[in-house]
Amino acid sequence: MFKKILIANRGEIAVRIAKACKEMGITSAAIFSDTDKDSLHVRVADEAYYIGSSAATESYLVGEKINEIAKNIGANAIHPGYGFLSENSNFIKMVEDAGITFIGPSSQTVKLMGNKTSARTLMKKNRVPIVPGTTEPITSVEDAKETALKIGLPIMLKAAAGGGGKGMRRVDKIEEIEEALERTKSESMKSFKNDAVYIEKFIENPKHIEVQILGDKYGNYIHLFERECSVQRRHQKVIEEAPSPSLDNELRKKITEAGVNAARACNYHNAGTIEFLYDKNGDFYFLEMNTRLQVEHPVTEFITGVDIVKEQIRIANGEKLSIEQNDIKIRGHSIECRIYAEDVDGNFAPSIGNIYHHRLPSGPGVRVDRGIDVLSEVSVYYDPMLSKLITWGKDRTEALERMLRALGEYQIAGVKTNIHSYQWILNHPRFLDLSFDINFLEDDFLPLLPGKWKEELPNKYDEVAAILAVMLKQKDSEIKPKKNIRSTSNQWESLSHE
Amino acid sequence: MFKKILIANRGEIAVRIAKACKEMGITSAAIFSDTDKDSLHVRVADEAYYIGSSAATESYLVGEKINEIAKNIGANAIHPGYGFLSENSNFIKMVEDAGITFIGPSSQTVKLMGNKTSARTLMKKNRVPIVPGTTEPITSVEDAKETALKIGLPIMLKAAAGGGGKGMRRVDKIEEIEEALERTKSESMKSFKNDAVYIEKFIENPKHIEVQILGDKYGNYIHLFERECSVQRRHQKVIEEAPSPSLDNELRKKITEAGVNAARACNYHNAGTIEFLYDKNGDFYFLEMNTRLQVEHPVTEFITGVDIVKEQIRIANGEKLSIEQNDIKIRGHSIECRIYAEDVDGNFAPSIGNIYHHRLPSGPGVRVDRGIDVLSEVSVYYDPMLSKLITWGKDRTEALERMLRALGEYQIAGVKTNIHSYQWILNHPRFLDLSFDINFLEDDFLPLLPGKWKEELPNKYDEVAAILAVMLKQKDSEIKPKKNIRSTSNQWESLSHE
Amino acid sequence: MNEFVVNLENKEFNISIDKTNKVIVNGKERNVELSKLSDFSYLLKVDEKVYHITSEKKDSKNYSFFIDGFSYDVSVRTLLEEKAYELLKNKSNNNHNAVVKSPMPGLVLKIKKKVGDKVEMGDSLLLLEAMKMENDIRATSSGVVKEIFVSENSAVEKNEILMIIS
Amino acid sequence: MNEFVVNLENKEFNISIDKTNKVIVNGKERNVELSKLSDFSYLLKVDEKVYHITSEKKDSKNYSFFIDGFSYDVSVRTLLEEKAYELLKNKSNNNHNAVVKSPMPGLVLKIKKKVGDKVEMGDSLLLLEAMKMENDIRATSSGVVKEIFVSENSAVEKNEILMIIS
Repeated sequence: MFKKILIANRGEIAVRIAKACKEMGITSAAIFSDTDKDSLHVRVADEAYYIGSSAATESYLVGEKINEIAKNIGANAIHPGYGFLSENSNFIKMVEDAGITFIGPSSQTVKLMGNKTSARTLMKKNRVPIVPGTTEPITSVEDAKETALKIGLPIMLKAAAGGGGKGMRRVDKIEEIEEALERTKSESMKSFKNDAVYIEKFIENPKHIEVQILGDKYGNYIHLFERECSVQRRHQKVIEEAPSPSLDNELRKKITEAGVNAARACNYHNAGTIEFLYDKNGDFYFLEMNTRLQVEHPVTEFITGVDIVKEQIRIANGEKLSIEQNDIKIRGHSIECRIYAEDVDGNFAPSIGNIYHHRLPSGPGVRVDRGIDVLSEVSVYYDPMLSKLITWGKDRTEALERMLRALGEYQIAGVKTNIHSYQWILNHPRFLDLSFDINFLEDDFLPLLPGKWKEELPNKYDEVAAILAVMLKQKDSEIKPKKNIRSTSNQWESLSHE
Repeated sequence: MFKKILIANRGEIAVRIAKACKEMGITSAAIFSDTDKDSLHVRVADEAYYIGSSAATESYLVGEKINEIAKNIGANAIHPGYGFLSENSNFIKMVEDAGITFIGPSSQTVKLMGNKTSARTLMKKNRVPIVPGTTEPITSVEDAKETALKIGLPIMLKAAAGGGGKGMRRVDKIEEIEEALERTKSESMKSFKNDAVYIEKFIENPKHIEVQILGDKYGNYIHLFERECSVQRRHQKVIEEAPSPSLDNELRKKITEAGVNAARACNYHNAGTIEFLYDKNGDFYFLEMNTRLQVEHPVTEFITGVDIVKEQIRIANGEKLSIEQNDIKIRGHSIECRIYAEDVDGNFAPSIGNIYHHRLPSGPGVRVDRGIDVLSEVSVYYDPMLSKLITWGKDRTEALERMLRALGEYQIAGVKTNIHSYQWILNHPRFLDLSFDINFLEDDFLPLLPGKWKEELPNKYDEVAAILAVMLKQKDSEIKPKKNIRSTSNQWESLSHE
Repeated sequence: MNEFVVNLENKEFNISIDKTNKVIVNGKERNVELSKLSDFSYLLKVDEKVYHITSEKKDSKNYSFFIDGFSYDVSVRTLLEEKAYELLKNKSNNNHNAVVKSPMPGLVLKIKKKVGDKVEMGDSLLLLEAMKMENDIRATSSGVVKEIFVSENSAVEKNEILMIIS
Repeated sequence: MNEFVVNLENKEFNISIDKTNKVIVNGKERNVELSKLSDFSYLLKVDEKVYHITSEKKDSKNYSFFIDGFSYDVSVRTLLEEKAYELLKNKSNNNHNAVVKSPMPGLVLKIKKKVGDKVEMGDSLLLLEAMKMENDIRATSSGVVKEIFVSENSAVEKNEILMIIS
């Protein structure tokens, strides 16, 4: 087994990986930027190395530096987490060339699947259903128009090098194609240094369902069932569930088999996710493959009992899959809510600050994967996701009841969070009766901004909040500022610890 | 379903029950003594009522007061938790007579099983194996001596009204019986207001294995498999596991069936536990029945997915068992470590104080059931158990690796805890190779007190601790006391929040 | 007996308080008891109910609370302060200007309105790129665009004034 | 350059420290960096290793640390303090009295030794009932019982002196 793993990431996923290393007896090495000097991922790791200034482009995105550190400290392997360099085939190639094990698929596979057109071609060839459209980049506006008319509007223009909801644009009218194509190309060039764009038929109000697979280096594949990730805002997932409550067992069998076929088609090894769109007609289409660990992997871990990060490490270490498909059974239901530092009613602006108070929820069926601790700093430089709250229940109802209970227990002071907004989402009829799709939040929640969504919730604590405000103001006016003298006989003060 | 449940307890179990109520949409009402005015169980409940001064005999043990409050506040049911009045048949009778549902078995059943001699008689009749000895109280010293000689020394003298390791004494020599009998009787009278004492053969170095059962009010019974609870100190469990790693499936089948038979024999309804002694010959003997929720119920919840507290509430509400025996499968392995506020090297004296810092462990496979939060007070009045740390893994090894990882993450400042001692226990060969029995800690750990047990652990952080001490002392000497002025440009101070 | 006016989420509460653990909320008497657990954490009992509340004080009149997963921004004024506030509000109503500020540092991608355009509450005003995301800045009140202070592709700071709608 | 003597668990460390993030531990140089996260929480880097430590200061010479599930009671002295301490220790060795104190409030159930009895470290001295449990008070050093200050069935306070063993 590896002696030392360098974790090329930060935040909750770096913490998650360090914990897996700890359990496996592997030394974990964190990297940190200026801002992250004392961040939680540094606190939990065994070793920590400075990587550069706070901007990701100076630190977590600089493959050369990371590769260099890995070599210098004698790391046997690099875990990339998600985001940053996790799907960068050049980086992976560099790591491979340095004789260090990359905990993920090979650079060839990542390159192949990272190009969405070549991935579509491959899937089509291996009879994994793909969304109607082109499998080659658009070469001219005329081509684009022709394809659009053939498959029918509306269509999606997508960057071949894109993914994860980035670099895509919907076109409803034929005369909009030219401008849209230009803009998608320019954005794609800016984001991915590649302006190849292809066309997919626009699937009306689908759900987003994805299949988690594991493959070893000997051609063995299993799936860990699927996740439902339709609750999204601007293509960013907000809530994920496993299993998908939208599928019956027959469809579950079909889609998971398609997932395994997709992985096999690209000689995949390690953990990967095949994303599908699932439409109102009960058809599903290959959307893209994420060649890395997903943010939402804990819901799969909860229902299957498999520690995906540890499996990743074992697979990278050259071990054969220790689990067979028949050993994997779904138990119960799991839900994840992503906790963001953001101002929901202020255009979702990231909320910056120090975490002064951080009380985790606890008790049965509750898991928290977190990137923060008391007195962590939430900065402008990185993704504002603070933590993930994941619950398990014997069925969707119990998982949901536990989620609402745990959200109520979760206390954070110092930044604004999106916790309150989950009261609206999780209690919404469309979430409960499964009629949601990927446009659920866009259609039903965003129009209630700012603030009107709160009016749809019960006025549970209005009066209590009003009373507390008055009592605190009254107390404040009573207490005269003293010079560092505290009377222990004063009950008001005695409980307060400074 | 009940509208309101009064929780006749405090600490972690009251918190646990309040959370179940919350998930079920039931109003929870806490009771509190003077000391517990702001305790966590009060913070998490929906309502809270003052019950009396801090001594348990003035508050949590006063059945009349609790029953009166329940009536006044319109509680439909009372959950007793464990300890305090949970197995007091007079209290249960009083509650029943007031027309309030007691969440537990009937007062008759509790009375029957609370008397250990009548319980032994009943078990014997129903072919649940009991430890050789008397099924009637001892009437004279001569009787006692005769029985002792018949079944062979050593023997145990046990209070008929005792249980949970209280009111029992080992006798090795025939000439010690008289004094031992006198002392056991006097202690029994003091503790239980009943001086009936019976004899059991002393079982040499057994393991303690117990079966969790659920029974509804319609004669349906299931078991939730067994727990291994042999790691004890002075008859108090310290570590519990599920399933028992000591049993094979055949024995597991036998012992769980015996558990169900025992429950059926006494017309049991609600959740209950049948404790067995399991000896080196592979025989097991009925020890006693705990007619209430157990401290260690979470390990069973983790491996079966059943929420035992919710099942208790549903059963009490007159619902039929919703689960069948065939639905209950063991998944993986779970371990619980009880976190006590105590000074391990100071005769395990309870450690009193305020919790200044409380950071919960988190991540995959970790559950904490806790009675404390930041700034809770740990007082002399009650049991010093602060919380329970429970982990799950796909097997015993993974559960153990996660436990060690989670114990490392768990930070408490303000009181001494027994956390460090788990490093010794969980890494000990006898714990790992399953050769432990109920005398494990007495035999192997207690002789290493005070302090010598630490020498058997790796010197992982000695030097680090020494360096930190020097740096803090150095810093302290540098910083001159200032009058409430803090410079934000001082890096040393700027992260510190008061 | 001190009297206060509390506003939260478009609701107003009139609350009076004395020192005997009693408050009167919109005419109804409540028994209250408050324990401070830490600078950020309070336990409030109102009659028989218990609430564990996370609190951040913004200034002497504004608090932000977090109760059981619900968040509240609360402003509280003494009767005197309330009178001053009303006066101010009336003044600004006569000369009503809504200032649109940048909620975060970023880059102005697109300005969707020009001076003189009518806007409805909720209309998209401009696109701001920040944290690698396009953020839609929407109008929080209706009116006419009076002035625009930024141009496309310009960088803006947090709280920089972007537009005025009157 | 300041020099310190640190004692923990029967081990002694000689550590010198200057202000340039370097310490010398028993002659070996270490690069160190300390961040204070809160009054009870520190992040210490020693060379490439990182440690997250929970800390309680007992007094100017004694700290209690908690690292990755391990607890440490540490005493640290400057060279000057160490000399004073050694002097004191030698003195008390000449007239060695071990004081047995009650670790908690409780009731003395049984006294197992009488004045003049020889005791070995670890021997049970008396039974104390507290928190509904019988607690065995054991000798932490060997010697002879010199004096007993309590009687059976008497109540004792925390830290009350029970016996002296010399």
